[in-house]
Amino acid sequence: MTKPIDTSIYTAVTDAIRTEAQRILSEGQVSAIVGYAAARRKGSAQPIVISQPDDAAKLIFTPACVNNLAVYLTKAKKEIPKSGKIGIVVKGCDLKALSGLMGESQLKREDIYLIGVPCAGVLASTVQPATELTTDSIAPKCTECDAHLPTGCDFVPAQTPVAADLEKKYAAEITRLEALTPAERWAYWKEQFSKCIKCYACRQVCPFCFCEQCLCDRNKPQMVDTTPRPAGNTAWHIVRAMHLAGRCAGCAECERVCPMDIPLNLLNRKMAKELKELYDHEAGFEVLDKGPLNMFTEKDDQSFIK
Amino acid sequence: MKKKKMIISQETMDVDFVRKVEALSGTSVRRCFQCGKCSAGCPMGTFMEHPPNRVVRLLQLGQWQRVLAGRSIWYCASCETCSTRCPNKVHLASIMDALRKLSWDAEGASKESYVQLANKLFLQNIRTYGRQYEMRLAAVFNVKSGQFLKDLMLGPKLFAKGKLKVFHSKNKNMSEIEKIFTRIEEMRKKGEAL
Amino acid sequence: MSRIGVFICHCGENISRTVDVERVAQEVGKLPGVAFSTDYKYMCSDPGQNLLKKAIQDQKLSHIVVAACSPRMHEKTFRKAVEAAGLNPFLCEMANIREHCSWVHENKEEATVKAVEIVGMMVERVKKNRVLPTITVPVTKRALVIGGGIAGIQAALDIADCGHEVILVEREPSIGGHMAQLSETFPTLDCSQCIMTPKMVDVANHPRIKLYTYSEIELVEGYIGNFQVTIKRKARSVNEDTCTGCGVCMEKCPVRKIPNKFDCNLGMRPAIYVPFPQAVPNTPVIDRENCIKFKTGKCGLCQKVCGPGAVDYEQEDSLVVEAVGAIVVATGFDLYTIDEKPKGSAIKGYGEFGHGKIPDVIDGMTFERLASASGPTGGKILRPSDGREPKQIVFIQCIGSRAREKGISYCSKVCCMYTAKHTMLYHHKVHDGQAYVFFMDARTPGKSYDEFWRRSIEEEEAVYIRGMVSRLYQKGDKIVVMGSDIAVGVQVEIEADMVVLATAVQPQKGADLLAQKLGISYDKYNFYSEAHAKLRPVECATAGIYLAGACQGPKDIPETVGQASAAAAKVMTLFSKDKLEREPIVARVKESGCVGCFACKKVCAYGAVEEKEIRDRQGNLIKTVAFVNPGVCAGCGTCQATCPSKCVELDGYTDEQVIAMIEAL
Amino acid sequence: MHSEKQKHTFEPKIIAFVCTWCTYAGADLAGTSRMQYPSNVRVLKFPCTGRIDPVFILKAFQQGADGVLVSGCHPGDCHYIAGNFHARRRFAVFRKLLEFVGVDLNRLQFSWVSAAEGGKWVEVVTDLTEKVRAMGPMTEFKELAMEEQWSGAIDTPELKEAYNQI
Amino acid sequence: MSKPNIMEYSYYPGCSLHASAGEYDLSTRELFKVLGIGLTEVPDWFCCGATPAHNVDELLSLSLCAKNLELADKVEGDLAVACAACFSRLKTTQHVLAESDVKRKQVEKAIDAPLKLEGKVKHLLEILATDLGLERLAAAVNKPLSGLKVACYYGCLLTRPTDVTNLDCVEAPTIMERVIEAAGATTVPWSHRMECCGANFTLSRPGVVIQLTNAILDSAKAAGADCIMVGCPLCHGNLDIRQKEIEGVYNVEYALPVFYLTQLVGLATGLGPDKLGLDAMIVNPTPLLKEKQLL
Repeated sequence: MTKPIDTSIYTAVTDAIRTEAQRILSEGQVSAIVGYAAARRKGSAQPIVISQPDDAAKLIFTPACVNNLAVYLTKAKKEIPKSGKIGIVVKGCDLKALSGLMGESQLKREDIYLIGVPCAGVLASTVQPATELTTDSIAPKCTECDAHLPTGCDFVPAQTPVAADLEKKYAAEITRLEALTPAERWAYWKEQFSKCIKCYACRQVCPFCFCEQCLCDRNKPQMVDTTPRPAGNTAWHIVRAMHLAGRCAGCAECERVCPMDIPLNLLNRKMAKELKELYDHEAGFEVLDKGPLNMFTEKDDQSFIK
Repeated sequence: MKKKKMIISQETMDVDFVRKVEALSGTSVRRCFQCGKCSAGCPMGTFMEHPPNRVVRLLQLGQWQRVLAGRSIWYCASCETCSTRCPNKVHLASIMDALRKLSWDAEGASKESYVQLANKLFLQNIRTYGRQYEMRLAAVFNVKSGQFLKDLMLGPKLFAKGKLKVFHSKNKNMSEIEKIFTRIEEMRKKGEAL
Repeated sequence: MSRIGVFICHCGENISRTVDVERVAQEVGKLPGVAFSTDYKYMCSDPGQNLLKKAIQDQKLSHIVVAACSPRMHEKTFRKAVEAAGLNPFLCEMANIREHCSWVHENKEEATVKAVEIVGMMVERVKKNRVLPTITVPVTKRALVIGGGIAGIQAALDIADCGHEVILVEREPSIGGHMAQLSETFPTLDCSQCIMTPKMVDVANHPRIKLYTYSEIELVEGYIGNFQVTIKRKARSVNEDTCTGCGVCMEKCPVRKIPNKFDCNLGMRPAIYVPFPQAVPNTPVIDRENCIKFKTGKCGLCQKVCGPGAVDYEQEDSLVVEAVGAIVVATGFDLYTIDEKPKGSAIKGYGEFGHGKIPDVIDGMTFERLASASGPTGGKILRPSDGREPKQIVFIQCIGSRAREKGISYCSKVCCMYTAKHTMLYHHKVHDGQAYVFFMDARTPGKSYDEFWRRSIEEEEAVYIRGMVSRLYQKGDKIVVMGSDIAVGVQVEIEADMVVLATAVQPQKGADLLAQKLGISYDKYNFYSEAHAKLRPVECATAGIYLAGACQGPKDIPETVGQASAAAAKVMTLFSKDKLEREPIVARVKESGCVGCFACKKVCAYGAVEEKEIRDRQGNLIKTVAFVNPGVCAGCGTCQATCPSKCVELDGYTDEQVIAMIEAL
Repeated sequence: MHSEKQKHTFEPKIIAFVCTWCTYAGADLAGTSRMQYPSNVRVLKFPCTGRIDPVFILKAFQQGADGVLVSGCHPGDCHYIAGNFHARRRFAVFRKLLEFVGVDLNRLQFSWVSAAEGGKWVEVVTDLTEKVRAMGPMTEFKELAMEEQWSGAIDTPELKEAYNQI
Repeated sequence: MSKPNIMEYSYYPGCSLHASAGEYDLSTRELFKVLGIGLTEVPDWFCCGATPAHNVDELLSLSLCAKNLELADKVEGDLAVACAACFSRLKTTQHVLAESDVKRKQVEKAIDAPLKLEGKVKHLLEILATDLGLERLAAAVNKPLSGLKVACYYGCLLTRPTDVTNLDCVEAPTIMERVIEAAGATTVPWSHRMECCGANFTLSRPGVVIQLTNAILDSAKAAGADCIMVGCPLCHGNLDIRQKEIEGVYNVEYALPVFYLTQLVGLATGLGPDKLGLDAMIVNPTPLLKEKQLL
């Protein structure tokens, strides 16, 4: 049963963002703000960097504001001024990524002005941008969201999002796959990975793929086949999932940008599930000294070790 | 008595009594470090309310009344297993001897009467006859302990086998045994011996 | 193009019995890059090694693989031989075809095939081996000793006696530590001060010991052989150089009733004071919190009476920097108190013992001061409440210790013995008194220790009662002790005049903060962690830092002194060479690729990874990257496996080498 | 007697990644004690299990290994204080990932083998060899390597049609 | 009396041997006659006081034993003692009085005689195994006890207290085994060789004795013994006389004849049942001995 999701607060949120942006830019608290603006297609949104108080009116927040803007503070920093504090509009899921990046010394809290947005959900990448947000059109990642209201920000609009009770899409799919035999799972992933054209869009969009040289691009030695062939593609996705384990905050940008529709976030969610079960780790707003795979306790599970 | 709270002070710890036990037994009570080996090997341990180690422990605390009030000391079989195996050379069998002696001196606060009766009769027999005559000992014991029918089945059989002799002659030197008894009594009266 | 030489050893018949060595040599000879391959009866013998050296020269070999026994057996041998022949030793690898092949397989065909593959893998590996120069680190031959108790004193004296300069830093105004407070010492009952003070004087007079008392460690930088230590010298208000120690200032000071910490607050001292008469240095310090001059600006009596004019109210805290090559940490212990602890503290106090509110319930150290001839009572055991001599005294062991619920699960190790000692001291001083001890176990492992304990019972007539005390409470001027004797199985009640608690040994307050400055690890109680519980008990995992005494865990005096000398020996081993040489199996960071996520730093157990700023010529910060200090790195490679972009590599075990081996399969 | 040993149709390739201080030494001990075990295993020595990158396991499977063993010091015995603890977490997670993409975890064994456990080394290696032998060759990665197409299987009728028209 | 005796001993039989343990006395005298060992009974000996005396009155116990030692001194030869309890008491007395001057003076006063404590007190086992020697003993055997599986029961007082009786190792003695093996018998290893039978509680607390003695019989039976050999009349009393009763209480069947050591050794030297007092045994040994062709 398709049900609409209440996004009525988004207008008020947009207004609040604009006011705040205008204020901090004019007061000189920040030198620029990364946020969302309307794009050409009706109802669509795109990232924008503004540095003039007057441009604050360009900022919006709508169900089409899917992108995780965190990536603009690190490797996609080209259009952002080198000095001064930067403001950024963040949904809960995006804030988790920022916290992760801070924990990995890629960002400093004091360099950022966080404008948190109360968010009831955004649209799936598969639907038209002007579509109404419903239990069907909502992005799969939003079905598992536990961070509708970011905390610890410098500014959050006063609105409270109404969280709909949704069927958890990834959890359901993980459960389905886990019930299969190894051979069946292998067949599933073989088919998925065989679609891969190794465009590396997933890598490009991921806030955590900030390595200057990716392991999978290395030639001396060649750990992973770099040509877009099934063996190398499979290895790439396994290495990617492993390197994101304990770090990925679940923004699902990889999956959104994949031109071949490979369910990449499924791997990331599976890893997150395991880390929760094994080490009670969940990506959150808190900046951690050490990620779950950079630490240990003496009592860690070792039932799999002979 | 056993469960009663123990109030410990220099007054309640009767060190003099313990010293007496040590003098009689020729062994140190304080040496015991309560390893429990004596109780572990005691054949009579299961019959005692204070196992052997606890008897010593109570002495260490000067709580001899608790020991004498119980049956434990009268259930010691004098098998010497404890003394043989004690890692601290505490001669517990001798301590038991001393405690029984002192128990008699203290006019037997103990509940155990049968063993005491048997012992008393045994010694009386020696004083009277110089030697021990089992038939007489058993008969008198049964009468005095009110168990007229005890071991009734054994009697005739033993008699038939010649194991119980009814008639016996006294030693020729009987006066000497009486002298030993009286001399010891005198020494004790004068405080020359414990 | 590499010219690899492969040498197959027969090991007598140990290898050749099940491995066709000639065939292995032949097969391996065909591999690309292999210029020479041969087999020999005993490669490790002199003729074998000569064969190797000769082949290197004659055949101009660039890399060597010796297929023989386990590298754990002879890797050093062959690397030395290779070095003698002019090659870098790390261009030689061993293929283990004995322990891992000929000895564990019986089928000659199988074993031969496996041997060929093992050697083949090592051939591929050795191609990727790089020249690794031995790492040398300069060593500053001066040592820092932190803590002036018996551990620090012993370590300092040993190192200084060996000819090296020592900086000894002590937080208190005098060295001596807890041992100076003790009355007598077990198991010999010799007077603590009698054996302690000569050592303190030795420290004061030693030409190679620089003593900083009333000082604390502020900052520690550098690494093994090359530490820079900043020391804060707190303002003493008395000039150490000019003060003669005459003591007139102390006599004239109008403030006299300040409880003396050294006497566990039983005795009183003036505001300008030395903690005890035998203090080293014998220079007083002004307690600015209680000094009238500092509080009101009036008085100034001490300055007026001071002949040499040593009193200086203007003195300020100062910082000194010392360069040292090694650090001995000897910060000692503190005693647990039964007082109420702050809410949320992992350590709890004893409400059932009155939270320290019953005046005649004291701890072991207070008893030491009472029993000490130089103590506040002149060696008389007297009750703090009314000064009466206690006739019934109860000692209780394991207060805090072995009490998980109270927050400490370890055994404090010294209490059994010092309680036995206390009962003896008490019996010697109060002939008509009676001592009782409540205990759970008597733990007396040590030379003459059990005999000592037994003596307290058998000769000194202490009554030991096995069982813990449930509660203490004041009743009139008595303290009711509610215990049990578990050997008898009854409750026991004693009305005591005084109760002495054997409270747990804990690390000094602030031990964790010092550890953080030093970069050494500590356990959940703040005891410092040794590098290996059995084989490296006096070294920290952080190279160049050593442990002595109770800062590592509860210890008695003999053990402390032993460990202090051991730590000194470790320091001397380090100082025996001008340069520290070490195997070059260490991690290196490829700075161009490093993005500074510091995952490597997070997993490094040795603190070898530092943050390094890369700047352009104008001095602008380009980025911050990881830097592995080769003097500290132990070479485990955990950083490399953790680094997502593999920008840190462990020399000798690089990804290239590993992948080459896997690909050789 | 080994001549009578049963000939197997399939001999698996097993790669063992081990630490030098415990498991490598344990394997040495098995040798000095002349214990016997299948000759299928190839040992790669590392200073510590902490150095073992999950990518190596992947690489080993890709290179044709039918089984992989990772073995190091028991918890608390690490020569490098905590390398094995880090490795334990890393592999606990990595094996879950492999399992999820369809690798049969019976081919991947982790163990603690100390320098004193020559017998355990033999047992671990023998068990893994026999288990993998019974499972047959690891074909998954080999098949992938055989596939040459660049992307996307042409298996839908529409695609086939489009392809044929070119 | 054709040959002169090779050894001479004074002899302290003790009260039991003159009463319930008559067969021990008889077999001892007969065996020693065969072996050429002279026994002269100490005239007018008294009871040693046994366990009851030392239990409650050590001084009395010491005095009685000292008196007997004094009497024995008047007879030539070391003192041979048959009863383990008497043996233990006499030895203990010698030991205690040698150690404690205080007690020695008290005892001298009690018996009104000076103490010499020089004469040696020996149990029969010691005489057979050491003084006579196992070789000579074996030589006297003309009817070896082949096939007879004997459980040697030491009880408490042959070896204890430690450092006092010095008969053999206090925890693992072998003297009884050595003696009876010299007579051709087989011995069985068993667990309860030295456990207490309850001894003097036989009168006051028979329930205790029954429990303890049952454990001993059970252990001997389980070890495959045909019979038990003892050197103490108190033990014998409990094991033999109470055996039927115990079988009744525990509903078991032991049928283990309990021999005195002199009875079995005597049998091996060819002495007849009448000279060994076999008919006095409560558990009838005849079927066993017939089966083993020893009668």
